[in-house]
Amino acid sequence: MLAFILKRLGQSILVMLAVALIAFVMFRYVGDPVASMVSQEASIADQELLRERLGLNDPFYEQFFRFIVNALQGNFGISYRLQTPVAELVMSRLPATIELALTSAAIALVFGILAGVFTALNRKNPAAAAIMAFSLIGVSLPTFLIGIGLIYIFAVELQWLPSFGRGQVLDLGWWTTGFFTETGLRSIILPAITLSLFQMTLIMRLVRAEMLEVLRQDYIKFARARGLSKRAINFSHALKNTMVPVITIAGLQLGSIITGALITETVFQWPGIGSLFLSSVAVVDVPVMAAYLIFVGFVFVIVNLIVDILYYVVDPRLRIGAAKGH
Amino acid sequence: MNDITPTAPKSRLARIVDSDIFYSYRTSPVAVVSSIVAAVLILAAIFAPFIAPYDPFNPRTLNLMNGFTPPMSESFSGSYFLLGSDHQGRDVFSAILYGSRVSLMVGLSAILFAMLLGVTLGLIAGYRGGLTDTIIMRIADVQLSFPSILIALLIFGIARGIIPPNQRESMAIFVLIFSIGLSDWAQFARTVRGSTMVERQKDYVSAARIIGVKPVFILIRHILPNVLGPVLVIGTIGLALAIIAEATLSFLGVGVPPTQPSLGTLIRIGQQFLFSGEWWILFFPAITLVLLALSVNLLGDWLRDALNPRLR
Amino acid sequence: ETLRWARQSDALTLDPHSQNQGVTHTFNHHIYETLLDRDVEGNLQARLATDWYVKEGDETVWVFELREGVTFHGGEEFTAEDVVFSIERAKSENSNMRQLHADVESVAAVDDYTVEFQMAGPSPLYPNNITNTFIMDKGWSEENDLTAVQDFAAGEENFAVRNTNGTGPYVLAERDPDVRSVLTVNEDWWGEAPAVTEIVYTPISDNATRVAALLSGEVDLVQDVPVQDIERLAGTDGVKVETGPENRTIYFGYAMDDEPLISSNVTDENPFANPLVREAMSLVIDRDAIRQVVMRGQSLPTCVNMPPFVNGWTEELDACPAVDVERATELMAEAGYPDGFSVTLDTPNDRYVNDEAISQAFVGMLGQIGIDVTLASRPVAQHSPLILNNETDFYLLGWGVPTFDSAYNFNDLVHTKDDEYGTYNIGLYSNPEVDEMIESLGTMTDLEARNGVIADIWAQVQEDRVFIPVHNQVLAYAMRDDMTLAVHPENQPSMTGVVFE
Amino acid sequence: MSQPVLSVKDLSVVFHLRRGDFTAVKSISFDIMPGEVLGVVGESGAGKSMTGTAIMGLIDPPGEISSTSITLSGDRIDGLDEESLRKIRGRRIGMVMQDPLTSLNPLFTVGEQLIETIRRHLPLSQDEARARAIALLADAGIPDPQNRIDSYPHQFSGGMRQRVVISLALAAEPELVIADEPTSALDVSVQAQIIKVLKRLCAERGVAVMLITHDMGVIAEAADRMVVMNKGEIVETGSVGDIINRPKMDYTIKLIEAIPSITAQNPRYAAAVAKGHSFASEKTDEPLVVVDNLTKQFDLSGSFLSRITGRNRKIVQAVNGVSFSIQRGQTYGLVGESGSGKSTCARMMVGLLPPTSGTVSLEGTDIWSKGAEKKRRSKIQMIFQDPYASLNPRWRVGEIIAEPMRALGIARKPGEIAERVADLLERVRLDPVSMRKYPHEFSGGQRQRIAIARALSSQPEFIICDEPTSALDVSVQAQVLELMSRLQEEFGLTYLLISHNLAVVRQMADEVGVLHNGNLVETGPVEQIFGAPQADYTRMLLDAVPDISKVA
Ligand SMILES: Nc1ncnc2c1ncn2[C@@H]1O[C@H](COP(=O)(O)OP(=O)(O)OP(=O)(O)O)[C@@H](O)[C@H]1O
Ligand SMILES: Nc1ncnc2c1ncn2[C@@H]1O[C@H](COP(=O)(O)OP(=O)(O)OP(=O)(O)O)[C@@H](O)[C@H]1O
Ligand SMILES: [Mg+2]
Ligand SMILES: [Mg+2]
Repeated sequence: MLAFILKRLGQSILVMLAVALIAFVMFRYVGDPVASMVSQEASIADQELLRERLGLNDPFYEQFFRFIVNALQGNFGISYRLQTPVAELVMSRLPATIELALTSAAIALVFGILAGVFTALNRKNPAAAAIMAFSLIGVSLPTFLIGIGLIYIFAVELQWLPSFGRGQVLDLGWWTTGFFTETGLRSIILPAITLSLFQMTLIMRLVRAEMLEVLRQDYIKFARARGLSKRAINFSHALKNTMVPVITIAGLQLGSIITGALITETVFQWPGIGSLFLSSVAVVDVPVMAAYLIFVGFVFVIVNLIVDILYYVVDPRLRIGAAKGH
Repeated sequence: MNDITPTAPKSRLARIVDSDIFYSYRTSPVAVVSSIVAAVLILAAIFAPFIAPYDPFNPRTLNLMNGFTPPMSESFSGSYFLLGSDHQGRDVFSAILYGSRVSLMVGLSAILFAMLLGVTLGLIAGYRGGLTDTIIMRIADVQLSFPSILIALLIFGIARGIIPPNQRESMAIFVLIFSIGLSDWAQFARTVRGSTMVERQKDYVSAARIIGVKPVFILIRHILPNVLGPVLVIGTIGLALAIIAEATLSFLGVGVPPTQPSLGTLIRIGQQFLFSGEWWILFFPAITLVLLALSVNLLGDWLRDALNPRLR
Repeated sequence: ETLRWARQSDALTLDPHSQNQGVTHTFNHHIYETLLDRDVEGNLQARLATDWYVKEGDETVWVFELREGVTFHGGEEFTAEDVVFSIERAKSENSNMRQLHADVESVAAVDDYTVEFQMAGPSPLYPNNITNTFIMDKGWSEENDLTAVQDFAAGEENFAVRNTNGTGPYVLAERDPDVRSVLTVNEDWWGEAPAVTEIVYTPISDNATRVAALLSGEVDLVQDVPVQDIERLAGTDGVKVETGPENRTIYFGYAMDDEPLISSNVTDENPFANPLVREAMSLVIDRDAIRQVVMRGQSLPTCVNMPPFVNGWTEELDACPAVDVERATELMAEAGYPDGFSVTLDTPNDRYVNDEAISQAFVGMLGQIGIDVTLASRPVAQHSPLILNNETDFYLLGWGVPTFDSAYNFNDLVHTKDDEYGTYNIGLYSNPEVDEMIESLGTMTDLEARNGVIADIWAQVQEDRVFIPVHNQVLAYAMRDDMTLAVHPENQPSMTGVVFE
Repeated sequence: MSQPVLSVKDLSVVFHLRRGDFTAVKSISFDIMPGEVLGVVGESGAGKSMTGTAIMGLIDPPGEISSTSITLSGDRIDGLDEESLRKIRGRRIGMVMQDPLTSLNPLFTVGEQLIETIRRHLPLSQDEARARAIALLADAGIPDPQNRIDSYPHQFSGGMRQRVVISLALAAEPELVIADEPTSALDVSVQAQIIKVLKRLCAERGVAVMLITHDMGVIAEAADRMVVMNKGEIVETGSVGDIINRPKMDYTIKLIEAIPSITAQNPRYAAAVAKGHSFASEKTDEPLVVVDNLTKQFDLSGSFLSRITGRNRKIVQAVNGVSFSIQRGQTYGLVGESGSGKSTCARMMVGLLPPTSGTVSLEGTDIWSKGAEKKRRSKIQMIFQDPYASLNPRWRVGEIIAEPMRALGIARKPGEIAERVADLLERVRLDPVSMRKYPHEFSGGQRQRIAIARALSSQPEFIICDEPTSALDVSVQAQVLELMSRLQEEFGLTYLLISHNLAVVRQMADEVGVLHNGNLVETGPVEQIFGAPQADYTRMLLDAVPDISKVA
């Protein structure tokens, strides 16, 4: 087990290096940072000077090497746009994103699993069919439209919930949280729903499909033959067996919740790293973009690792490695 | 297993009509309705030039003063717009027909491309295992770290370097397909890899190996047909997502030109007029997209259940 | 009273000399002050300077008399040495404001409340350049190691990026970049006590969300209102919209040199180099239709690439010929392109009001004379490098004129492109005579003669059809209907000007 | 006599399928008395499992149960609602489902599943339930139950899992136990032990048992009375002795005849002896296949690292220095309990699994040497343990059979291929029309024949048959064995026959090898092994085989 984790960690480092490398190649195509940093009257000579100072004229590998060396020391440079240290900037935005992502993931998991179980157990029920169809709206409309639709209904027309921002947050020094204030809790509702819709649909469909498969397994029939209660059968025996594929996808989705938060955060002016990233793309703020990508790469790597470990926890068959006859 | 031994061979058509899948199709109203809806939308897109009253992609025929005509009314210059017109004086109905064409072409091609790539890599990873598997799956990790937007920007930037300038705009659509496809392959690869690892243990694979069938043919002819089920299902959800992704990318300047809007681009444009009262510019394209996604996905659901012999 | 103010983006930095960018200046104007600034008509007015004039007997020296009894938020007294320090800082290497002060050779304090600016030569219009150069306290700056403007490349953060000490009407109380900033009124400010005593400033980048926030009553004032929403907002109870002209012109430009175009099917010559083609294009653009449909009436069509605020503007230049597609078609035939040609138009899609839609409308109009345009629409971050590297044949751009003088347009847009001049001369227009006239403008002191030269240059520019101007943008501020805030031509509204009912 | 524990009157199970109704069980009636074991036999698909499932009320749609009455110790249990049924299931009727490998939830420990069931039905505390669970496991013959109770199902061998399933069925002391093929996955020795447990329950606590199986030996050993089913109907019922010794109905007679007996001598040997020849001394030719010192180790060490450093290595010695040879045209039988290395040997001999050491030579060439692939592929074929899994479900039968011809270039023209396929199908007694169908449209026996046809398609000389009849019931098994013998005569084929059914091996093989834990404990002519076994292990194996001839 430990060897496995070590091996995966080694691979993870390679993954992150690859992410950084591709990110660096990519920055050449996102635009020219200098063009958005100088004012309209800066002369060509001035622009050239700035480019030189930022090291943008150095060979690509030198810039990359410098970035890696600095990043290893936790130094991601200074944001071109906001002129503050990137590490600090990212850290101050992280709580917002993480709280949003976790809330969305929780909504997606809880409702996705419940709805999935419900629709699987009542396959012919019209309510289940309605849930299945309705959930698809979540994947067939662009996020920005869903977000704006929710804002229009709940903020403008009904005036129940705030339309933007994070409300009042509690500053704990190293973390800011909106979970303990009323406005904070109200503010997270709409963005969390918007963000979770897609994952919820996916998880629901997955759980339903897996449940249908599992419910027809012999061990479920045998559990019934042993006279176990319906709840024990559906939620303990059947659901646990659907978990392996659900964990894979849910894990991947938790990662994509963070990348998916780009649009949601922008629509709701949620002060997380997603909206920070998008504003940085608009002005080619390379240090912030690089830090963001590294961070997301890191999240994926960690999530994948956790998923692999969870397999072991959930499915005892995997615990002894590959020992299997035919 | 119910032992039914039909005496005479039936014709191909008769066999299809008689098959369990077709039976399950006939008896499922959802499948019938959604396949009709999907067929209508797809046919309308294919035959757009014959159905559409106007050619919204030809800027010469547009009259700006016709802009913002409400549905079912006559415009400034006397044209009749069934679903109204947009901010450029384009007929929304025609724009939807033509736009669906672009969207379906991009969406389908991108998904097919993603499938092709993902399934191939998934098969190889699952069959070979070991180092090959590790490498392919870690590449998938890397890919997943990048929002598709950035992948598209990267590819577009590289393409810009390769493609001669006067062909850039016409190549844009292929770059788009390539970008969306490239950001979607990982999930196919993961799914296929899992199933392949199960299938390759089975004796029918051993039977083929004994007589020396080459691994390529084992993968393509034996394993592939057996792992394709879930792929089709992911593909159907992916179609709607690809169409939406195309809209986002077009906005970032790496997609189709705004003079030839896709369904997604129409939605993005229409969204600007959400508060100002010109609801039809957003509403009709959005409804079209929802219908398309809904019908394709419900078909996918049905197919998943129908392909599973235990659920029949 | 508290004012909740939302706009599209946040100030980039609070360091007054680090960025020359409108949004940043607008925010900083509430904390720091300049020697002079502009009123809502665009006229210069006194701020920290009470009087300014060219020194008698020396055309190369500007004298500024300073306001007395002004103190910084930290309690330090405002004196001439703060001005000297600030101008020198603005001129320093890492400052983004230095271009505006390029002609200043040195600044000297004559006494506590008088400063003299030694210019390189006669600079009659120099005061126009200082309306966004803020004055910092010398002592405070030195204490906090702020003598130099932040150097990005060095990778260190500068104290002034997040801390302030100005003389302005408001004091910074809270700052979370991109999220929320709070300003409270400066009780000791020299001016009249403003009605707004607290400002809560929130950037909201999404257009729809920003409008929704006003409709739901979560903010009081919204800047950067999308034109299509103006009507709806104006018709909503409790909300009103103020509109006014902005000091910015939207125009199309094209490559005018002799090199063949990059994106055209005509590969042996440049169709845009042919004056007949340019004339045809200018005849076919229907500015009124664009105003009415694309801009919802919120623009001022123009035929010269300068807003009415700018010195050199005349009604004649502004007036447009009638649209004449027939004549244009003839011209195209005459020019040798009876079947037209193809070209790509590069347009930004997130920079100016409805930029993409304007370009798209023009594509349709050009189609009528056979010019087959492919529209390439991009975010400005990609559009800018493209056009600055002259990798475009045909483009859309907007140009603001902070100095309110034509010379600003000529220097960057008309003069032949070299290291100093013509940075945004993307079409590579080049006319040595015009260049000479432009260069002479900088040092002319006889304003009348100077205006004559300006008129001559414009005449040549218009004759050569260097640009196809579309319109001047109109700004709109939407707000609660129990308050009033006039639109500022440079989009630099001051909350001290807010009046409540 | 007292009241019957179970009384079934006119039970029918009907499946409403799209092509009309299919009656799986046709109004059958029977009783089981306390302490009685009722054996239910019949060929595959006769409706045996359906009967058991229907009594439990576990038939899922589109299946439907109808009956005049089902009573359990006098209480009607048909037509009860799901909740009332839950109180009876497990508590009053225990059930052992047919497939022990899939009946246990893989994610819960054996103990969790036992305790859950016990506490659901009996008012015991967690600790008491655990104590009872351990006792149950011990009863079922699981060694070291204190420790094994916390294992997961996959950590148990198939036989152990079957015993757990039995413990689960007995957990709440039911009055009636329905045991569906309770010993199918077990080696003969364990099978004997299970039968003992069941019989003891009947005797001590008066439990009634319905024992479903297609192994007549088990019935003979365990049951008091038996019911013979065919096509959903009861054909014959009576005491075990009566039916086995004096079957009345045609179907029953056929069924009994098809049972190979472990005590019956090899027919060819018997014939040879009758003619006065000596059967075992034909070893004159050069053998076709020679297996020499064949060894296979599986390295189960998890990581690359521990493989290199050699620490924590877990090596399984699946096959250990096995040597034997097979004469051309003869059949070599390989027997041994589950997991003894039979299939591993087979896979090494056919070229699927490289041996760790040792050689397999065919006509003197080592099949694992370079350049021998071609020969190996065209001369050796294999019939797999599970015929269904060895046929690609997405391929038509015609394509499946034609593949070896195409791959080995035996025939290329479509017409020729079709002809050959048709010919092969006829040889295995299938209608050539069936080449158009998919594997799932065939019965188990038919699938096995398709697999044989495919093996013959490449015109091999040597065919390895890994448990060719384990999935089949006795009557079909008889057909398949008959077919194999006929083909051997016709083509002069050489077989390696792997089976744990010793009766089958005795009937088919010329020589026999006995594997135990990867070692070949004994090898020799068939009658020598069966008649005078030398190794203790062989003797134990033979003793444990239940046999109908033991029925009085
Ligand atoms: N879900 C189902 N749908 C339709 N027919 C079924 C279904 N389940 C079983 N059958 C049919 O019912 C019949 C009886 O099946 P059953 O399982 O009782 O056979 P069995 O006697 O137990 O056979 P075996 O010895 O192979 O276990 C078979 O013909 C089978 O094909
Ligand atoms: N690929 C493998 N990896 C690890 N161990 C294996 C592998 N294949 C077989 N084994 C082990 O080798 C041993 C022999 O297995 P084999 O399949 O040859 O048994 P068998 O005699 O065919 O049993 P059965 O009658 O159950 O088919 C078993 O302990 C099995 O667990
Ligand atoms: Mg059965
Ligand atoms: Mg085996």
